[in-house]
Amino acid sequence: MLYVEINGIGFHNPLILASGILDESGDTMKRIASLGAGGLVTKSVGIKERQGYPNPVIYELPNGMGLLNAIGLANPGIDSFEEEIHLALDSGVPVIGSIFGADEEEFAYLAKKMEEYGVNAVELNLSCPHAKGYGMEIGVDPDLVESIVKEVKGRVNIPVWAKLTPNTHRIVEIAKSAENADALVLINTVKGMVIDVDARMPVLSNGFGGLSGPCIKPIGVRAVYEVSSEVDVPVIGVGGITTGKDVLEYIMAGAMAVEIGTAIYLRGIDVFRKIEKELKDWLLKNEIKSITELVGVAQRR
Amino acid sequence: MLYVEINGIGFHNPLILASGILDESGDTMKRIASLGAGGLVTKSVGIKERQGYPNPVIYELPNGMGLLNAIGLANPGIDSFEEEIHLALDSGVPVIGSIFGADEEEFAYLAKKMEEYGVNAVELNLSCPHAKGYGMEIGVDPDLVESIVKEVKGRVNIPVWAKLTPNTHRIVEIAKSAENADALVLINTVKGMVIDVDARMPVLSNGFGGLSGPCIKPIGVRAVYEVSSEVDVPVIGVGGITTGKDVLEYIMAGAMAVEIGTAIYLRGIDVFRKIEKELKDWLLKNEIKSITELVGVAQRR
Amino acid sequence: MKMYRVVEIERIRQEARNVKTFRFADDSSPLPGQFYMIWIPGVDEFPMSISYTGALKGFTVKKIGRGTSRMHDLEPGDKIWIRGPYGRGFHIDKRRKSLVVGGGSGMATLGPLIEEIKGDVIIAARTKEELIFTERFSHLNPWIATDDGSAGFKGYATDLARKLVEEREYDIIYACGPEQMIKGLVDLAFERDIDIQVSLERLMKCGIGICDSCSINGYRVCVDGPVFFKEELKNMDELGKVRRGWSGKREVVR
Amino acid sequence: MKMYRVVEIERIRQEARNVKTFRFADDSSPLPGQFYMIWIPGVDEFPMSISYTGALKGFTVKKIGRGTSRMHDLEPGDKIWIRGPYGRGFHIDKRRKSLVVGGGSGMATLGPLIEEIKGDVIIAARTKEELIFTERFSHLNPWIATDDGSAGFKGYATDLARKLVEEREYDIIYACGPEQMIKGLVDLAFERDIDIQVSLERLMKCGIGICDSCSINGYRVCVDGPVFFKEELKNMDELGKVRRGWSGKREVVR
Ligand SMILES: Cc1cc2nc3c(=O)[nH]c(=O)nc-3n(C[C@H](O)[C@H](O)[C@H](O)COP(=O)(O)OP(=O)(O)OC[C@H]3O[C@@H](n4cnc5c(N)ncnc54)[C@H](O)[C@@H]3O)c2cc1C
Ligand SMILES: Cc1cc2nc3c(=O)[nH]c(=O)nc-3n(C[C@H](O)[C@H](O)[C@H](O)COP(=O)(O)OP(=O)(O)OC[C@H]3O[C@@H](n4cnc5c(N)ncnc54)[C@H](O)[C@@H]3O)c2cc1C
Ligand SMILES: Cc1cc2nc3c(=O)[nH]c(=O)nc-3n(C[C@H](O)[C@H](O)[C@H](O)COP(=O)(O)O)c2cc1C
Ligand SMILES: Cc1cc2nc3c(=O)[nH]c(=O)nc-3n(C[C@H](O)[C@H](O)[C@H](O)COP(=O)(O)O)c2cc1C
Ligand code: FES
Ligand code: FES
Repeated sequence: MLYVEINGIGFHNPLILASGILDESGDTMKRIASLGAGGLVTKSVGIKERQGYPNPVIYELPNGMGLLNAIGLANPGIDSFEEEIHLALDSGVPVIGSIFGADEEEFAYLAKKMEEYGVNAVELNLSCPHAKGYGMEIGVDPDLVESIVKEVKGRVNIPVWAKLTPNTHRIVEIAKSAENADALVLINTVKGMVIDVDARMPVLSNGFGGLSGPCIKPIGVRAVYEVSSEVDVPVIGVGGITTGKDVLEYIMAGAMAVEIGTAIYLRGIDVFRKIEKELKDWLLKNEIKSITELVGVAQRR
Repeated sequence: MLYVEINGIGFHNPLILASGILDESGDTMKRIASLGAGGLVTKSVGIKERQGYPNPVIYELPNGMGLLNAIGLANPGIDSFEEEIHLALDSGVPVIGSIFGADEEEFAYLAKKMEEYGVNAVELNLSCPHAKGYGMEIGVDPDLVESIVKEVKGRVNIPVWAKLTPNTHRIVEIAKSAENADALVLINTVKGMVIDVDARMPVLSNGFGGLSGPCIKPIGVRAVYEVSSEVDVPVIGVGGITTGKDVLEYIMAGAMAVEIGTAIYLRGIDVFRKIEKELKDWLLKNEIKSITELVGVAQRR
Repeated sequence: MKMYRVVEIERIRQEARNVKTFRFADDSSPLPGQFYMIWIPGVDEFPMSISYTGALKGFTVKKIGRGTSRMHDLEPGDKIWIRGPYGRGFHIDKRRKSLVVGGGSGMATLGPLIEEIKGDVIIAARTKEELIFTERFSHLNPWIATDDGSAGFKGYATDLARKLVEEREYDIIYACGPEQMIKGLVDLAFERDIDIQVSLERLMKCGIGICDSCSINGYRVCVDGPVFFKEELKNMDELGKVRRGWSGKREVVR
Repeated sequence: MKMYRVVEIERIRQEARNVKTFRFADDSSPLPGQFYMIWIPGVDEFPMSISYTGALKGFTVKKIGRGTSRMHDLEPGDKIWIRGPYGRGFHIDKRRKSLVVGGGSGMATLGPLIEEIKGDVIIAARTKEELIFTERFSHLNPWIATDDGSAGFKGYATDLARKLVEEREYDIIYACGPEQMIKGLVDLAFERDIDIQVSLERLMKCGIGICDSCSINGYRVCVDGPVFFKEELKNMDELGKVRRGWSGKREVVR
């Protein structure tokens, strides 16, 4: 009922762990798979070890709206990541290696390494909103996006997913420039800031951060809806998914699968199991045999 | 303690009613002024009467996160708006006439009319995220923004405020292209969509809508912070302001004053009075004589 | 903060020509005079007073346009989306002797109120076929008025009300119906120094007090009303005169 | 969902060389073993166990680096920003005879626990000047151990604990301190078939279970811990061996 296939990779459910949330350590990823996730995206890894920003790197928004974070692409560097990938692969579910680089060459190198480590696909982080020279700074330039995707596609045989930013007015244009990828992932966090009035300064050490969680769900659903009708590759929805109904919203907007991050904070590490149950219950009640029947049904035709 | 002056216009407090919320009728605006607002921005008015979109035009987000709306720039047309302006001016607080048009000429014509009606300033809506051919579609083109502002400035003698969209990665560039205006207003709503899973379609009749309320506050604070350090004109903050602390966040980020809309829904029509009290209490406790001392203090220098 | 929920129509009853009552289960707790927004996906969303409170709730709907026509096509088992309850309901004091005046579909709004007060009820309509709730409240011996005299008193509800007010003593008038009727009753109440509460109708977009489309003299019918009290009605000079169309433009009240 | 609040330092006490206790009022209700994130704007944010619960709460802080050094410069009347309480505290069963072992600043974490249990307490440190809470718990006649023998038992806390366990009967060991000490006590507990709960420390970025920086064998110290139970410790092969640095890279535990 929940089985989906993307680029020939089978997922026992469409609920994939999003990049950057509990996916630095292979053991943690294994645990999350054992608690119901249908797939795992790793933390975004770069060429060299990176400390990221000093604390505070996270801020809890009120009323369960979500989080503001600026971890700053902290990562141990690709060379130290092989062990984590192997542990994650032990889980039995598909593992997607997320990578970030400054140019075509870095992305291609990292993708190749990930392929060697055995991942099922790579996800290009073209969308982190708070790291200078990476992510979103690259991801709003359609030409650069196109050439990165092309370069990576030419160098690896596994599927290549491109993760895009919502922090632009030309999301459809950028999606089209990335259509050479095997799937598009929408959305990364939304650029934001919280100021502590008593401290008279931004809370995060980096000042700016990325919003995640329920407060960005309507932005993610909108992005998936806008893009999925304009491209021919599968779209994977991310942003604020916390319940089974949220998953359905993204699927009906046009997503083939979803990624989930902040919900772990809101509902616990077994949130994949909970969401899976909510999904199943809804599908049963509505007599739907396969969730794939619902992909894009909310699109106007 | 709360008095501010923008472009020579005095506001007894920096809490201004935002465009589109309870400002279609002069009587309602008068009532809001009597309940504490320091200034009033009218609903955005165009050349001709416009029905806007059919219902549903509004969706209430869960947990007090705010609203998604697509009213669709419904308005009675500039010729029918004189009476409302006169009533609003009766209130004694400054009235800012908001206008939207498709090109330089429409904006200039509307601004001139507003000036004749007696408003204290005009606000150019360059940022509505859900109306074809207006607002945001114009507001993401720096050249067009520049020439609209220039045209309007050449035709009226009252101050001209430009209201910008957050739905772009080049907000600073656009702000600079609008610097010819007397003040910049940030932000309008953020483009979003909500799908009703049981109905299998978007809730709003227009599909897309604009997010407002607490869920966009970090986006607005970020925009004000980014822009105010790069331009020489006053910035007015809007987006999700619900409490006195929210106002302080915007002021510390660099705003000279703020506009408030969705908070009326969350805290009642007397929200201006409530926020004014919260602000005063905080300023007293922190021994601040004038709120203007706090403008931009969270900016890193 | 009231989100949509889907409710299933359990029973439907034809109340009068063009008026049907739809019963459904929902666990909100509306007060008499409050309303909901009903959404029929792909068709329309519109305000509707609660006409039956309790476990099996009801809307009593007159067929007017797109939304209400589609509603009239629904059958038991069909679904509607609702949000609410919204607005300020009637303030009820059971000890006061009341005169309730319902004109046309205005009776829908008054149904739950009538169950809680003591006094007299006038059910009015243009003609016999448009009277509603005469059976529901037959145990109260309601006064009937029709413009054409096809049942009960021949004439306007206001005329009958004036007669009753002159003959009997009332502490308060409760009314809902065409705005000219309401205006007449408000004038009567001031003239005879009787208290009054009326439920108004205006075009509504948001239903939650932010769009200004329902406003009358600065009061929002959706949040400050729909029920208004005598003090507020005193200076409401737009009553029976001015309302706003879908664009927000001032229109004359028919 | 715990937002920052500003609290004012009311009292400060020098507990030992490089260790101070800061007392403040806050109306959260932490359990023994829980922690907070302390933010000193412009400097750092770091985790800190609650060392005094009740109305006048306390943090007992060892000077380690940037954040804790600045904390040591604070004076009464100064402010800190806190969020919490976070994590899983100790599971306390007052009937069980307990042995509490605190090494160095680990005693900070154990303070509120000791007030609720019955049994023996070992306060250990490298040297006399680093012992903390000997006065606070003098009424309990705590056992003292120093590596250099400058006070009490000469040797490691684990050695003293082993001696006590051999001489006396305990139902449970509670421990907090250097990871090698904890590792020793866990081994001892398995060896002697005694129950055990330990509070671990790891580098923490988020404190709310999403960044993975504090994880040990797939358990998040910040949410699944910091207190871990015997079943969980059984297969925790990274204990005393591997942790993660600020980049997320594996490091050897000293
Ligand atoms: C608080 C409130 C409670 C109501 N309760 C009831 C009720 O219990 N039973 C009932 O039958 N009706 C009730 N109404 C009226 C009902 O909302 C309208 O009949 C409905 O909106 C018509 O929708 P439609 O899509 O069928 O018509 P549309 O196709 O939208 O409109 C048809 C025509 O009616 C006009 N119109 C629509 N709504 C209104 C309005 N609110 N005021 C004036 N003119 C309007 C339109 O301008 C148009 O000319 C209530 C209205 C309000 C504001
Ligand atoms: C749940 C928990 C509870 C704690 N309770 C207490 C307490 O009650 N009293 C107390 O004095 N300390 C406690 N600590 C330790 C305390 O958090 C650190 O001493 C503090 O983070 C150091 O911050 P800093 O800015 O001073 O040091 P930094 O300048 O950030 O670091 C100095 C050095 O210490 C290392 N370091 C920092 N934090 C840790 C850590 N958590 N684990 C291992 N190495 C680290 C750094 O890598 C660096 O080498 C606790 C830690 C945790 C995780
Ligand atoms: C703490 C944190 C760290 C993140 N790190 C990354 C990252 O390294 N790479 C990436 O592509 N996305 C990263 N993201 C974005 C998420 O993958 C996801 O796109 C976003 O959080 C929205 O989904 P959510 O609301 O389910 O969390 C991070 C998000 C959070 C909250
Ligand atoms: C129902 C509604 C209608 C709006 N209409 C307009 C409009 O006509 N013109 C405009 O410039 N902004 C309009 N806005 C945007 C607001 O002025 C404001 O920028 C936005 O809502 C963010 O502020 P808030 O969170 O305080 O509501 C509208 C917002 C709402 C919720
Ligand atoms: S319907 Fe929008 S204010 Fe009443
Ligand atoms: S500190 Fe982030 S997961 Fe524990």
